[in-house]
Amino acid sequence: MASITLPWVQRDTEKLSNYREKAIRLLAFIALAHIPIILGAWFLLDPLSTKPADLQDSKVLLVPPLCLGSIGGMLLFAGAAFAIYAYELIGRVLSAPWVAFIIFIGAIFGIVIGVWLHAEILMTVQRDWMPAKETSVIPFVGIEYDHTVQSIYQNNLEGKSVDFPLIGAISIDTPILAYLMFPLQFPLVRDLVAVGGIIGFISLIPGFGIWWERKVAGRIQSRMGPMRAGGWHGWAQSAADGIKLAFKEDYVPPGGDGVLFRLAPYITFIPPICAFIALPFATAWVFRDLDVALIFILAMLGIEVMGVILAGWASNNKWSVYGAMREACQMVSYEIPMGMALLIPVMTAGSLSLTGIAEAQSGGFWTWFVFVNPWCFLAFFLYYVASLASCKRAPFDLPESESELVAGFLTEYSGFRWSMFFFGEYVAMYVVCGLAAILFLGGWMSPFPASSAEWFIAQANIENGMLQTLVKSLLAANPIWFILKATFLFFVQLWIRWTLPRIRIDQVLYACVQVLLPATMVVLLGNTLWILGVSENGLNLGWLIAIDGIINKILAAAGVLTLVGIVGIAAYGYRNNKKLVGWLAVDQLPGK
Amino acid sequence: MAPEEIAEILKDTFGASITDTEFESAHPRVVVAADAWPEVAAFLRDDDRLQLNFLRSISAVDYLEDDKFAAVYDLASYRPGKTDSDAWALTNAVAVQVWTDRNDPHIPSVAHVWRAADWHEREAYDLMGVIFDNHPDSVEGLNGFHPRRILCPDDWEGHPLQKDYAFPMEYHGIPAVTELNQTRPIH
Amino acid sequence: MDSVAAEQGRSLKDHMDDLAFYIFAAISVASAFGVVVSQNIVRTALFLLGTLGGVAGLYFLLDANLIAVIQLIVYAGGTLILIVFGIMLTSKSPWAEFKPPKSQIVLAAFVGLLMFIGITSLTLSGEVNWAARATKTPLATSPKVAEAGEALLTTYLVPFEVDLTAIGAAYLAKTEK
Amino acid sequence: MADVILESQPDINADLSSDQIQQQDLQTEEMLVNMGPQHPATHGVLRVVLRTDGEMVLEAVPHIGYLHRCAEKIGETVAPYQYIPYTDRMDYLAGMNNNLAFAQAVEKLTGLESEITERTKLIRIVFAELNRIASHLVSFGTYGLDLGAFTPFLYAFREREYILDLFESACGARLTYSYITVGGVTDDLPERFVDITREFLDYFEPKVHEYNLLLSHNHIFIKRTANVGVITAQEALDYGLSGPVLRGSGVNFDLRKQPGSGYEEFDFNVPVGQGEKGTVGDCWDRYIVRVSEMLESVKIIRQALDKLDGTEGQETLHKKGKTLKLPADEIYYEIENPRGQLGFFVRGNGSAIPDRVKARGPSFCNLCVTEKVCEDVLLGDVAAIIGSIDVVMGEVDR
Amino acid sequence: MLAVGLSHYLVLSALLFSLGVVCMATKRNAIGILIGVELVLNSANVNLIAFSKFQTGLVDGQVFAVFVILLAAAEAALAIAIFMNFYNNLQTVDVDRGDVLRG
Repeated sequence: MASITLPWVQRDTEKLSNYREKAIRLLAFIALAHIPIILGAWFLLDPLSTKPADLQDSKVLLVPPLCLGSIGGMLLFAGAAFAIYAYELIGRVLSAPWVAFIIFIGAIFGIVIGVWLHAEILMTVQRDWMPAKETSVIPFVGIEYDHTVQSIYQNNLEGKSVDFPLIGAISIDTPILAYLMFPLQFPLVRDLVAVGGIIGFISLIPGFGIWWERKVAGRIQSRMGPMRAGGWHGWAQSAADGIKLAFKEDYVPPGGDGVLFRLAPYITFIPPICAFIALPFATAWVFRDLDVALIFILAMLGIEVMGVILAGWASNNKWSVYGAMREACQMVSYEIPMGMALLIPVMTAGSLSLTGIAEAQSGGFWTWFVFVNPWCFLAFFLYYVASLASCKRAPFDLPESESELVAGFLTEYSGFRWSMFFFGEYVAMYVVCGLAAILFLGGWMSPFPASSAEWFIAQANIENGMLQTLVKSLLAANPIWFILKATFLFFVQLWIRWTLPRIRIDQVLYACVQVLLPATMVVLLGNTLWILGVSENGLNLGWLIAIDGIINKILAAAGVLTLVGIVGIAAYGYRNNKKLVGWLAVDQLPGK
Repeated sequence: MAPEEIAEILKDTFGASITDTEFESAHPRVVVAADAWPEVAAFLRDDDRLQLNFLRSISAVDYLEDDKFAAVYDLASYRPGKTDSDAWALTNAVAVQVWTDRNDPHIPSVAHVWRAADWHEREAYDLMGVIFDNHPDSVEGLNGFHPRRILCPDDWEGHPLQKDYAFPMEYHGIPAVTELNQTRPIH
Repeated sequence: MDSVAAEQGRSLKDHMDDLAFYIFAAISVASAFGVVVSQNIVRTALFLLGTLGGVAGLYFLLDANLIAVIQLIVYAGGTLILIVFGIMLTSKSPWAEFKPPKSQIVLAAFVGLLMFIGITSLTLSGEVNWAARATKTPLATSPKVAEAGEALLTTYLVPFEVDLTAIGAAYLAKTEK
Repeated sequence: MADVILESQPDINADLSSDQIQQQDLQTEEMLVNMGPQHPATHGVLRVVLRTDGEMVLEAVPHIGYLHRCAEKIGETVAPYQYIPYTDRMDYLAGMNNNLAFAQAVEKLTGLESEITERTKLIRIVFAELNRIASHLVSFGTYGLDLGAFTPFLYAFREREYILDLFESACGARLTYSYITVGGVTDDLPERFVDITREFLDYFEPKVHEYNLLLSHNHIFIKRTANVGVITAQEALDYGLSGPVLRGSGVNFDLRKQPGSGYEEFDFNVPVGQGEKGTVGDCWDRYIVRVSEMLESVKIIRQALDKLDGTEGQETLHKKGKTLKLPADEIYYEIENPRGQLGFFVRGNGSAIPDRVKARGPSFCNLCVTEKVCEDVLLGDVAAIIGSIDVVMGEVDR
Repeated sequence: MLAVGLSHYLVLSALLFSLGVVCMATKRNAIGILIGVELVLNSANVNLIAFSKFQTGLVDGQVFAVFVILLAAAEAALAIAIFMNFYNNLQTVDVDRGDVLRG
C-alpha cells in the first residue's frame, strides 16, 4: 500500500530538514570563530616559556582562562554541530545497552577519581605550601580569625612538586598545573567543590533510592520489579522516570493560588538538602562542622511542613486540604519525641557535635550507643519510629494515602513538581537514617575497634602509605561504613513500607501523644539516672557498672544475632526461591 | 410451613383483602390487595408462627395486555438453630403479589417493615414506574411524591423496563443510535 | 568607629561575611515589606517565613548558632504552623480582601517612616557611647552553645521557669477542637 | 484528637453578647466531599457523597447507576442460553456462580433439572467453588490495599492466576466464562484437569495460613478493622444482607447448607463471625469469614473431585438446552454467590424468550447498609467499611 | 563599603521594627496583626544578639533572645485561641467588626 504523506506533514518535514541544516551551519561558524582567539592568546602568552613566578601581574593572569575557555567553547560547539549532523549514527551507537552501561560506570569512576585527585591536591596544597597559619585578632572584639595569606606566589613555585602516590611526583614548573593550583587556595572555591560533591551525592540518593524501593517492593511481592529500562535489572529506571516526569504537562489547578502552588515543592525540597550541610560523612568529610549540627538538622526537617501545607492549600482541592492538615499535625507532633530521643545519645556521649558523638563510639561495635545501655537501645527504636512519622513513611504515610485521600496533598501535582516532592522525601529519609546511623550505630566507625588497625599494620608491617590508609579505613573509620549503615536503615524503611498497612489519623496522634512522648520522657529520665550511676565523677555505683557491662554484652550479642538472622533468612529465601513460587509451571496444563 | 398453610392463616385473619392464591406454579404466591398490603406485611413479619423477617427481593412485572403492573415480594423466615453452632434454617419461603393499575400504579411502601425494601422499591419505581407511596426516600414529582430514582439520572423521563417504552433519541445533547432507528430495538 | 585600623586585616572571609550580611538583610527586609503589602493572608504567612529565614541567617552571621537554630525550630517550625492553623480555621475564604481605607494606609506609612528616621538618627548620632556601657568583661571566644545552655540554667533560671509555665498556660487555654 | 472531645466550658456571659451566638464549640463549617465515581477506595464506579466536619464523616450517601447496562431489559429479548454471557458480566469476579444461578433457575422453571447428569452437577460445583476462592482472593487483596498494605494484593493475584489458568484450560476464558449453560456445561473437562486441580489445592492450602500471619493477625490491621462498622444480626436481617456480610454479624446462614442446594453430600462447616478481635459484626469479622471460607471451599472441591472419578462416561450437555420453551409461569431461585445470595426471578410466556428476568444482586442489597454504618466515623474508616462489604459494581447496577 | 559593624544591625532592626508597626496598623485581619507583632519581636531579637556580639561579647543577649522566642510562641498560641473565639462569635476575623460591646 503506497504510503500517503498528508500535505501538512509534507510541509513540516521540509521545514524541519532545513532547520537542521541551519543549526549545523550556525554552530560550525561559532566553533570556527574561536580559533583566532586561541591563536592570538597562544602567541601573546607563549605558555611553554613563562615561569610560574611571573604570573604575578593580573594581566597575565587573565590570559590563560581566556585561552582555556575558548578552546573548551570551540570543542563544545563543534561537538554540538556533529551531534546534529550524525544523529542517526549516534542514536544507533547509544541504543546498545552496554554502551549506556559503560557511560554510566565511566561517569561513576570518573567522579570517584576526580574527587580523590582533588582531595590529594588539596592536602598537598594545605600541608606543604600554605605558610603557617597567621591569626590576626580583630582589635576590640578579640575574636580570632584564621585566614591564609592571599597569594600563593610569595614563596615561588619552583622546585615544588605534588607526589601522587600511584602516579609518582609531578613537579610544578610548568604553568598549566600552577593555574590549576591557584584557585584551590581560596576557601570559597573549596566550598564550591564541596557543594558540588554534596549535590552529586544527594542527587544520587533519590535516583538510587527510587529504583531500589521498586526492586525491594518487587522482591517482597514475589515479582521482579523494573527489569527493562537501561539493561541489567532496569538500573536506569529512575533516570527514565525523571526524564518522563520532566516532560509531563505543566498543570496548575485553576482557582488555586498559582504562586504558592509553584513555590510549595521548593519549600519542601530545599530544607532536606540544607540538612546535608551539617551531616558529617567522616571526621573531616563535613561541609560545616556546626556545633549545633543535631538541632540544625531537626530544624530543617521542621521547615518542610510549611511547604506541604502550602501545597495542600494552593491546590484548591478538598482532598489535598485534608492531606495538608493531616501532614501538619503529624509532623509537628512527632518532632517532639524525635527531638527528645536524640538527646539520649548526646547525653551518653557528653557532646552536642555529631563528630564528637561518633568518636565516642569508636571502640568496636559493642561500644555503639545502641548496645551501650538499655535506655539507648530503647531510644533507638523510639527515634526510628518518630523519624518514620516525620518522613511520612510506612505506617504513618497518611498525608498521601492513596486509598483514602486519592493522593493527599499531591493530588493536583504532576510532572516535574511531583518529582520535586519525591526528591525531597527521599533525601529527608536518607538524612534521618544518616542521623540514626551516626547517633546510635557509630556513624563511620567500623565494627572492629580502632586499635585493631594499628595492630594489623604492625603485624603485617605494611609501609606503603596507600595500603595503610586502606587498612585504616577498613578497620578503623571510613565514610563507606557510614553509607553502609545509613543504607541498611534506608532498606528497613522500605521493608516496613511494603509489609505494614496504614494506621488511622487519630491513632497516629494517639500514638504520638499518649505512647511515644511518655515513653521518650521515661527513657530520658532512665538514661540520666543510669549515666549518673555509672560515670566515675557521678555516683559511681559498683553494682550498676557490673550490670551495665553484662547488659552491654547481651545487647551486643542480640545485635549480632539479628544481623545474622536477617542475612540467614535472605539466604534461605534466595536458595530455594524456585520452590516457593514457581513449582506449578503453568505450561503443564493441557491444551496450552 | 407450606405456602398453602400460610395462605390459610392470612385468609382467616384478613379475609377479603387476600384476593387470590396461585399454588400450582413453580413460584407459589398469595395475591394481596394493594391498600391492605402494609398491614399484611407487618403481620407476616411479627406473627410468631410466620416470622418472615427476610425480604429476599421485589420484582415488578409489566402485564401490558391486561393493563396491569404486579409487584412480587419474595419473603422468607430465617430461624436460628437450637444451639449457636448449628445452622440457621430457611423456612416459610412464600411470595406475595400485589396488582396495581398500569396508568395509575400506586402501591403503599413497606420500607418501614423491612429496611431492605427501601432500595428495591426505588429500583422498581426507577425501572418499571410503580409508585410506592410514603416511601422514606421520596421526592416531589409531577403528580405527587414518588421514590427517588436509583439507577437512572434524576432527570430521566420514562421507565425503561416498561414494555411500551420508547427509547429517547437524545439526552442532554448526546445522540442515541439504535439499529435502523427502531423505537423498540430487538437485538 | 576605628574602621580604618581594621581595613588591612580584612581577609576574603570578612568580605564574604559582609556580602552574606547584605544578602540576609535584603531577604528579611524584602519579605517584611511583602508582609506589609500583600493582601492575601496566606501570602503574608509565607513572607513571614521569609523574614524568619533571613533573620536566622543573620544570627548565624553573628555567631549565635544556638539562637538561629532555636529560631528555626520554634519560630519557623512551630509558631508559623500555629499561625497557618489559625488562618485556616478562622477564615471563610483566605482571599477575602480586608481593604483598609486609603487614608489609614497613608497615615500608618507616614508614622512608620517617622519612627524609622527617629531611631536611626538616634543610633548613628553616636552620643550614646557604646563601649562605656559594657558592664561585664567580654569573652575571648564567641559564646559557644555550652555557655548559652549553662547561663540559661544558672543565672537565668527564674525567667526560664516563667517561660515554661507561660507555655503550659497557653497549652491549657487552647480550646480548638 | 477525634475521640478526645474537649468540651469547652459554657460561656458565662453568653447572653450579654449579640444574639447570633448559638453553640459554644468552634463551629467549623461542614464540607460535602465527593468520594466520587473515580476513587481508589470505591471498587469500581461507586460515588459516595460524604458530609464531613473536619475528619469526622457525619453522613455518607451512596449514589449508584454509573455501570447500568440494562441487563434486565435485554433479558426480555434473548433466549435463556443466549442470556448466559450477560450473567457473566454482572458479578465479573464470580462469572461461574452467576451462570450457575441463571442456568438452574431456567432448568427448575422448565423441569429440565431432573435430566441433568450427576457428572454435570459435580463439575458445576467444582467450578463454582474454585470461582468462590478466586473471588475471595480478590476481595482479600483489595481490602489490604484499602488499608495501605500493598503486598497481600500481589500474593492474592499470584494464587488467583493459577485458578484462572485452570478455567482457561477448561473453557478458554479467564473472566467471562459462559461455561455453565442451560442444560449442563459447554464441554467436558480436559484430561489431566482433576490431578492438576488437586496439586493446586495442596499448594494453596498452606498459603491461606501465610495470609493470616501476614495481614489478619497484624496488629495495625486489627486496630484499623476491629470495632469498626459494626452491624448487628438483627440489622443485617432487616437490611436483607447476605453472604459473608450476614455471616460476619453472627448469623450462621448459608444457602449451601439448606436442603435442595446440591451440597448435601459434602461436609464442610460455615465460618461465622464471633467477635474474636472486637465486637461481633465488625469489619474484621467479615474479613476473617471470607478468608476461612476459602479453606472450606478447598474441602468441598476435594470431596467433589473424589466423586468425579466415578462418573467418567456421562454426557455433560443436554440437547434440549437450546430449544427450550418457557412455560407461562415464573420462578425465583437463589444460590450462594461469593458475595451473598444471587437470586433470579424468571417469568416465561410460553415462547422461547422470557417475559421478565430480574436479578437480585447481593452487592446491591449489601450496599444499602453503608448509609447506616458510615455515620460518625472517620474518613479512614469509610474506606475500611466499604472494603469489608466487598461490593462489585457490575452486580449493583446490572 | 564600611565593614559590617553594630550600626548596620541597628539600622536593620529599626527598619524591621517600623515595618512591623506599619503592618500592625494597616492589617484589618487579626492574624495580620499577630504577624506584625512577630515582626516587631524579631527586630528586637536582632538588636539583642547584635549587642551581645559587638558590644558585650557575653551570652546574656542570646539568652534573652531565647526567652523572647519562647514567649512569642506562647503568646501566638493564646492569640490564636482568642481569635478563634472571636471568629466563633462574629463569624469573621475582621478586627473593625469587633465593636459589639460599643452598646
